[in-house]
Parts: sequence; C-alpha cells; structure tokens
Amino acid sequence: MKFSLYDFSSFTAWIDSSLRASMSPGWAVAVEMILIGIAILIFYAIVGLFLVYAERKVCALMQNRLGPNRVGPGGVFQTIADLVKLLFVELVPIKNADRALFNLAPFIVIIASFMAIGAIPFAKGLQAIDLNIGVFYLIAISSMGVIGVLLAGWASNNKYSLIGAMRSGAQIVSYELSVGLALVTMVVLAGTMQLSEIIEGQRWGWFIFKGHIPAVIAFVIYIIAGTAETNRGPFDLAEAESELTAGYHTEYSGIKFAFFFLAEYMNMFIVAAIATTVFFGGWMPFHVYGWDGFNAVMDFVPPLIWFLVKTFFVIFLMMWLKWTFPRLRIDQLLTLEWKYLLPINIFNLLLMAFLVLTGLHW
Amino acid sequence: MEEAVKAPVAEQEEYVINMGPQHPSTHGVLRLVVSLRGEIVRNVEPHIGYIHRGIEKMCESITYPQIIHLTDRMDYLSAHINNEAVCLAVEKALGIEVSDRVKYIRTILSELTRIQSHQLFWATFGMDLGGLTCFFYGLRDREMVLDIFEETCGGRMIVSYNCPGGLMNDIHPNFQNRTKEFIKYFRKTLPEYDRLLTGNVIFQERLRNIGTVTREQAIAWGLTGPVGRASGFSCDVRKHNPYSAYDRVTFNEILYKEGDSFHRYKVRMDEMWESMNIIEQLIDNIPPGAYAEKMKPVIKLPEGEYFQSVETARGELGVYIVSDGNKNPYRVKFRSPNFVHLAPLNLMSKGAKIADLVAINGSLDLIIPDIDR
Amino acid sequence: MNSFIEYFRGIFHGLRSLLNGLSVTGKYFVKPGTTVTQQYPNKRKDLKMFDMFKGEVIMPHNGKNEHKCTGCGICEINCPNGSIEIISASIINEEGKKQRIIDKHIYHLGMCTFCGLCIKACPSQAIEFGQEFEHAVFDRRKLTKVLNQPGSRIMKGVE
Amino acid sequence: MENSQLAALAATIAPDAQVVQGKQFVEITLRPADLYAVAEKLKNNSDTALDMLVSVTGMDYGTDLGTVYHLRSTVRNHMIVLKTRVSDRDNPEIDSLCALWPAAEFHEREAYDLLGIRFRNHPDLRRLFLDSTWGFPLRKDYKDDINILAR
Repeated sequence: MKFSLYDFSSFTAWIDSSLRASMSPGWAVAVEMILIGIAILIFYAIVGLFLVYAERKVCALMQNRLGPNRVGPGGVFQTIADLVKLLFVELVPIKNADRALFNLAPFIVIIASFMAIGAIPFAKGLQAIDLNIGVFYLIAISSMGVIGVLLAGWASNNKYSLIGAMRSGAQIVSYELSVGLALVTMVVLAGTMQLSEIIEGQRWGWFIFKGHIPAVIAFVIYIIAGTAETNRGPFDLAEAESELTAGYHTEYSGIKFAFFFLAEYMNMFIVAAIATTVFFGGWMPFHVYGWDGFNAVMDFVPPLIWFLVKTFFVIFLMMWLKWTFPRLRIDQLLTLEWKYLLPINIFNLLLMAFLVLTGLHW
Repeated sequence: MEEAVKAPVAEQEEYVINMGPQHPSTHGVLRLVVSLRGEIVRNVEPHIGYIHRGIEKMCESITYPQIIHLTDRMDYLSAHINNEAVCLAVEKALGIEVSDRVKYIRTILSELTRIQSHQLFWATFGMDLGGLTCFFYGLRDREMVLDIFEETCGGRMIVSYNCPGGLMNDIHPNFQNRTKEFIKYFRKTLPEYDRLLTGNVIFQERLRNIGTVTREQAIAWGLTGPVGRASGFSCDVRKHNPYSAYDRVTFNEILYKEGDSFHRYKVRMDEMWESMNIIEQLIDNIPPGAYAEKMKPVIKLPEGEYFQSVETARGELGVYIVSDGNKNPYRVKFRSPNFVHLAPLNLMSKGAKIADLVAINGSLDLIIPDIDR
Repeated sequence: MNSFIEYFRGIFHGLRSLLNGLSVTGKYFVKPGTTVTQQYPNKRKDLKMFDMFKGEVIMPHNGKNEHKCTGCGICEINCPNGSIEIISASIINEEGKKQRIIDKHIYHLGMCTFCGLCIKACPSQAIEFGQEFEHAVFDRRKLTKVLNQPGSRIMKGVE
Repeated sequence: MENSQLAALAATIAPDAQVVQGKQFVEITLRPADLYAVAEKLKNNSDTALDMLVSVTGMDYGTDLGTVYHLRSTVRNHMIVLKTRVSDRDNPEIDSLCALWPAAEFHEREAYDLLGIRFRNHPDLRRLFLDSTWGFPLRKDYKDDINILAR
C-alpha cells in the first residue's frame, strides 16, 4: 500500500482489495459503505462546526466586533460548547403538531445534504462515488432538502412556519432553474457530466478562465442562485428573522434545531464545493501552460488543500453577501429569477454553445 | 379588496397572525393582529397598552420638577427633547426667560439627541430589512453621542438634564471638543451609511412606493416629524414656532413629496446632516451666563392652561398642562407623535405584503413606551 | 429598444450599488483595528466612568467617619419615587441643646431613577452620585442601602 | 391672523359658544350638542381652516367630564382650542370628530379608555390600553390601591 497526499486512489484501492480478500464481495461493499458513512459523518461534524465558527468570526469582523472569544483560544471551542448545549436542550413537544412529520423533517434535510457530499471529489481518488452523471445527480439531490423544509413548516402547526415553508417552496422551485442552467452552461464547456472528468479537463486552466465572459456570468448567476437555494441571506425569506421570527424552524428546539442549523451550513459547503469543482478546477492546482517550474511549485501543495481553500473562498463570498445586503421581498425574489437571471442564463448558454462550437474557448 | 368579496367562501377565510407582543420587528411590546391572504396584508389592527404606566396619572401627584424624569421614559430616544418640552411649558407659565447659554446648550443637546435617535433608526431599520450589519455600524456611532451625554448629563439615554429654569448642572469642559470631534468623525462616516444601505438596489426596491401617504392624509391623520415631511407636509415646529435657540440658526426643513417609506428614511438621513449644521453653528458660540435661573423651592404654576410643542426626533410632542395653582398639575396630557403615527398603520399597509408591513412599521420608527405612556 | 436599454442599465446600476455595499463591509473586514468592542470583565480595571456619571447615590464620609447630612429630609420630599427614607433621631449635643440628627438614610437603589433631584436639592451637599455601575445582586433586599455608615457623626460646622 | 381677530371670527361662526382669548390660544367652550357642527364649520371655513387635529384631551373637572381639542391650521399657522363639558358622570356622551379628522380615532379611544367618555359615531370605540375590568384611571375619584407614591 502506498499512502500519498497527492493521490488517494491507490490508498482506497488497497482498502478495497484487503477487504475483499478477507470476506465475500457483498460484505466487503457493505463494510465499505459503513466506513464511508462514518468518514462523511465525521467530516460533516467537523466542517459544520468550523463553518459556524468561521461565519461568526467573519460577520463579527465585518461589524467591528470580536465574535466568539471566550471558550478556548480565540473562541475556537465556542461552537462545540454550543453543540453540547443544544444536545441538552429540551425537545419541546408541540401541541397539535403532526408528530411523525415534525420529527421526520430535520432528517430529510440532513440526509439530502449527506447524499450530496457522497459525490463530491475532495481530492484525486477521494470521492465516495464517481457517477457519470455527477452534475445531474448533485442538482437533483440538492433540491431534496426543500421537502424537509416544507414538511417542517406544515407539521409545526405554526402560522409563521407555514408561511416560511411556502416561501421556501416558491423560492426553490424557481432558483432550481438558474442553478441548473448555470451548471449546464459549464457542462457544455466541459463536454461531460462526470465530476472527475470535469476536473481533469481543467488541468491547463480553470473553466472560469477558459470560458471567458460566459463562464464569469455563469459563476455570478450560480452564486446568486446557490445562495438562494441554501436559504441564506439576502434570500433567507424562509426564516426571515424580522418578519417570521424564525420561519420554518420556529418550533424546533434542541438537537432537531441543530440538524436544521448544521444542514444550512453543509448546504452552503456543498454549493461552494460544486462551484469549486465546476468553475475553479476542484482539487486541481493552478497551472499555467508552459511554466513548468511554477506548475511544479503549485503541484507541491496537496490537492485536498487546494480544494478546501477554494471552497472556503466561495463560502466567504457567500458570507460577505449575507452580511452586507438587506433581504429581498418574495415578489422581488421571483422577479429577479424570472426577469433577470433566467433570460440572461439562457442567452449565456447560447453564447457558451457558440463559443464551444467555434472553438474560441482555448 | 373587491375581489375578496367575489371570491368563494373558502378563499375569504382570513389567515390571522399575531405579530407581537414579542416579535423582532415590532421594536417593543406592540402587538399587530394581521389578517393575511397569502402574503398580502388585508387588515392590521394594533393592540397597545402592554407597557402602559399611566405617566399622565402619575404626573398629577408629583411636582413639576419631578415630572421631568418621567418624560425621559416616554420616548427614550428623544429623552432630552421631552424634558425640554415640559421645562419650556413651565417656564412659559411662570414667565421666566432663561439665559442664552441655556438656550444654546439645550439646542445643541436636542440636535445631538436627534442624531443619535436617527442613528438608531438607521440601525434598526437596516436590521428589519435583513441587513444585520447596519445595526452594529449604527450603534457604534451612536455610542459616541452617548459618551457626550454621559460626560455632561451623567446618563447615557435617560439624561434628566433639564429642569424648570435651566439645566441641572453646567456643561463639562470637554463638551465642546468632544462634540466637534464627533461631528468631524460623523461627517466622514455618514456617506458610508449611504453606500451600504441607501444606494443599495434591494433596499430601494423594498421601500419605494411602499406605505404611501399623501399630504392631505398626513395632515388629516396629524402625522408630523419625518413621517409628515416625507409627504410634503411642512410641519417642523423648529421652523414654524421656534423655541430655544432655533430662531438664531439657519437650517433647511427637509421636505419630500413622495410620502413613501423610502422618503421617510431619506428625511431622517438628511436631517442628520442638518442637525450637524445646526450644532456647528452653535457649538463655538455658547455665550457665558448662568446655567439655571434661580427658582423658588416649590414651583407653583398660576391657574390656567399651557400648551407647548417641540420637535422630537419623531415628530411634534405637545405638552398640555392644566394647573389649578397647586404645586401639582391638575392634568397633564402628552400629545406623543408615535401614538398618532400608529393610527394610520392599517391605511398604509393594506394590500402590502408581510415584508412591506415590517418595512412600513420600521419607517414609522415607533417607540412603544411613547405610545403607551 | 428604449426599454431594452433601461433593462440593462437597471442591471448595471443594481450591480454597482451592490458592489458599493460590499466595499464598505469588505473595508472593515480587512481592517481589524476598527473593532470597538469592550472586553468587559477582562479590561474592567481600565474602565473609568465619567465624573458626572450617575451610578448611585452615595454619602461621602471623611477620615473621621463624619458626613454632612443633617437629616432635614429635603431629599426625601424631592424624590419622585420614594426611594429615599429618612429616619432621624434627636440627641442632646455638647452644648446641651436638642439637635435633630440622621439615624438612618435609607436608599432604595431598586426604585431610583437617577433623576438627580435629591442631590440638587440637598442644602448641605451631603449626598452625591457615585460612579459604581455594577449593581446586579442575587437578592433584592441588598438593593436597599443605608447611606450613613454605622457610628458616623455629622461634620462640625454643618447646620 | 392675530388671536383677537380669530376670536371675533370664532364668535361669528359659533354664536352660542363662549369664546375666550386665552393666554396662548383662542378657546371656544361649547355645549356637547353643538360640537360637531361648530368643528365642521371651523374646519371648512377658509379663514380658520383648521385642518389638523393636534390632540384630544379628556378632562375630569371634578363634577363634569369634558374634552379639549387642540386644532391647528397648517395653512395659516394658528391654533384654536375647543372645549366641551358633560355633567353626566355615569354615562357621558360626546360626538366623535373622527369623520372630520381621522386622527381623532385613537385620541378618542384613549379618552374613552382612561376617562370613560363615550364618543357617539366613533367607528371603533374599544378600550385602548387597559382591559375591560379596569376602572377609568384618569378620573379624579379613581382609587388606586397599590400606588407606591402616595405617602
């Protein structure tokens, strides 16, 4: 076995072969699934906690504050303390709530984000499943979460929650289109939907550079629509603190609330990860054709680091948006989608197709 | 509304939500019973009285100097101006002319009060619309004004600095420097507010043509202050019936014609500039003199009725004192601007969306203790 | 055609206004020195209130445990909330005359509104505002204070 | 317009009323039955043009109850005070001015809430601050059992 930070495929292959050597293939697959599940769960917890901390620090700095600074050095253990608190908080039973759906909703939200993580390539060979329709799968899965939101709003027996859920429904239905079309634009450029091949195609230039202006437009649209899909400000109409108190999760407490909370951050991570994969070359280091020395230095940094740095950069962009802009109104939200993003997106798709057909894309 | 009548019975059913008494956007314990049809607001019914303390009743059993500290607690963001209103009414009744020094200091402090009130308005208005960062910037700059208050008056919000016949004590030696420093700083910072919020396309779209009040409606409903002036109703008491040192300074009364939420916001932003102008005209010219007139230990107003109105940060505050010649007033009535502004909320927000209701409510800048008194 | 131009102008104006907003928050993000938060209990020692700050009513005593309060009760009359109670006693002083002195100057901090009327009215400047501001206690009874220290006497020469 | 001229004008508009030139404003004391008609005339007369209702104050005069209206002309920048009294303490009724100035709605509700003065033709006369079990606190005969100020 050869463990390398630069290529995980031999490492994963070694695990696979050693498992298959000791048990029947069916069992081996089952054990592998469990291992992947545990790995994703741990990753999920760490990234979730880190993102909560990062968000609080980022917004604090933008607002001339210090942010968490009491628990641990620089407040790094603050989110862990919060999590421990959330675990001990009483789960308040809601009168006349639809008990089954009420309890089911947070799980649907969190499972949807779990399933999306499975397809994301973190580094070379570090991908749970490399589907040949990866992009399509991610688009499909990432919109599953809204079912949980709708259920939560309906089952809570709270009028604010219901309004929040309905808003969320309208929002996701429309912004789905923009996310899809922005990604389709890039699929046209890449010529494949398989994520590993999309990344491989960016070895000599990330798509945001390769695709010229259409790619930049697609990226802007994707960030706007992606922010809307994750229900984050300025598109956080579903929870809209100043209007609907907390929207669809008003009635949730304790660990069930934590699920919603964590899922929001993970969805943000997933949106950023997809953006990284499609626009910024995923784990692919920054290469310039012909500059071999420079490329070698870039290759020295492990791909996992490349991936995380790019992802957190996109996440930072989304945080920056959230902490600067006021919230949109529901009709403006829909106007933005149907009047601006969608026509531009379709035009952009045509432009990209033209670019690819004429071979102007490098 | 006519469609609603024609619609089948099932669609006429109202979806009633209670906004408040504890709700992030009602700025206190205001309860709005909102009837909705989908997102559209059909009817808003304000329920108030959650912090009714009976200040008018309490005033009947205490002396005039003691009334002052109760007025702090009505519109706590215009505490100084409220104090001034009662003092002016009492001084007018007794025929006392305070020294120029007192007039200048009162005017400067009134304008500082107005600035800090509008800063807090900006902060909370941004927060109501979802721009949370505004809240911290607004409070950050407001802190500087509060420091000026604390140094001179001893209190940050509840100043209790006026008393019939003048001021409680003289200004602190640092007062002028600190105020000038603040003005210098704030002239640089205020354009940042505009860049962050006023110019923002989302913000403008949220507010333009929302909660429109015409000039006629504004007069009929008695809307004063920034709310009235956004509709083109020239109602600035400082201009029309100047008190203290307002007749010695030049300033513009901010007037807009549109009368929507955005212009209510705009009036306040422009008023901050005007307030800074007023302060700059006065701060270097505070004349020497007594900071308080000699008053009798027990102040008794001659029998009669006295009405004094001042321009608080939110509109016209009227103080109506009926005296029967005793040391206690017979009846005190405060015509508080917020109480008047709450009444047409239903008129403004009918047909708007929930988010607009929050915006309209925010643009009225209601202070609930002033409504309840 | 005009509406077409309007459409794009709207987009560009909108985007520019958004970038303007981003530049403000971005500026503060990269300038951490602009943080204004007070590190409260850590920096408690550096925190100094202004001289005029109205924290609570105190009665200063000099080194010989003497104060200036004559027990006249003017502060009690002037207080709008009844947060001051004067309990006076009478003694025979050194010259053999009957004199009214203060027994207990009771101050209910929980009811005080810091209007300053008592201090303004006091004829002998016996009470003033202190700068203490950390008034939170676990027992409400602790908010009722006796301002004159036990065994204290009135200063010579104060009538 | 000067107060003296205004007083003379008011006397012609409301001949039955008692017009006094007070310390600050012209004060017109009316019988409750005349209130609405006189107020309407004062509002519509182009010389008085009282288009803004500043405040409505409910009063308890010991034996009588009454209301005081502060009216302002935004065109001519003067103020007139209207006063009216009713002696029936158990069932005091005064005409509502809501139809003339919508601003009166809340002011009158407040006066009803705190003094128990009923306003005829008020669109929505309910208690404003207090619940229905309270008495009318601003009346002079109101007894407050828990007043900490009374010594």
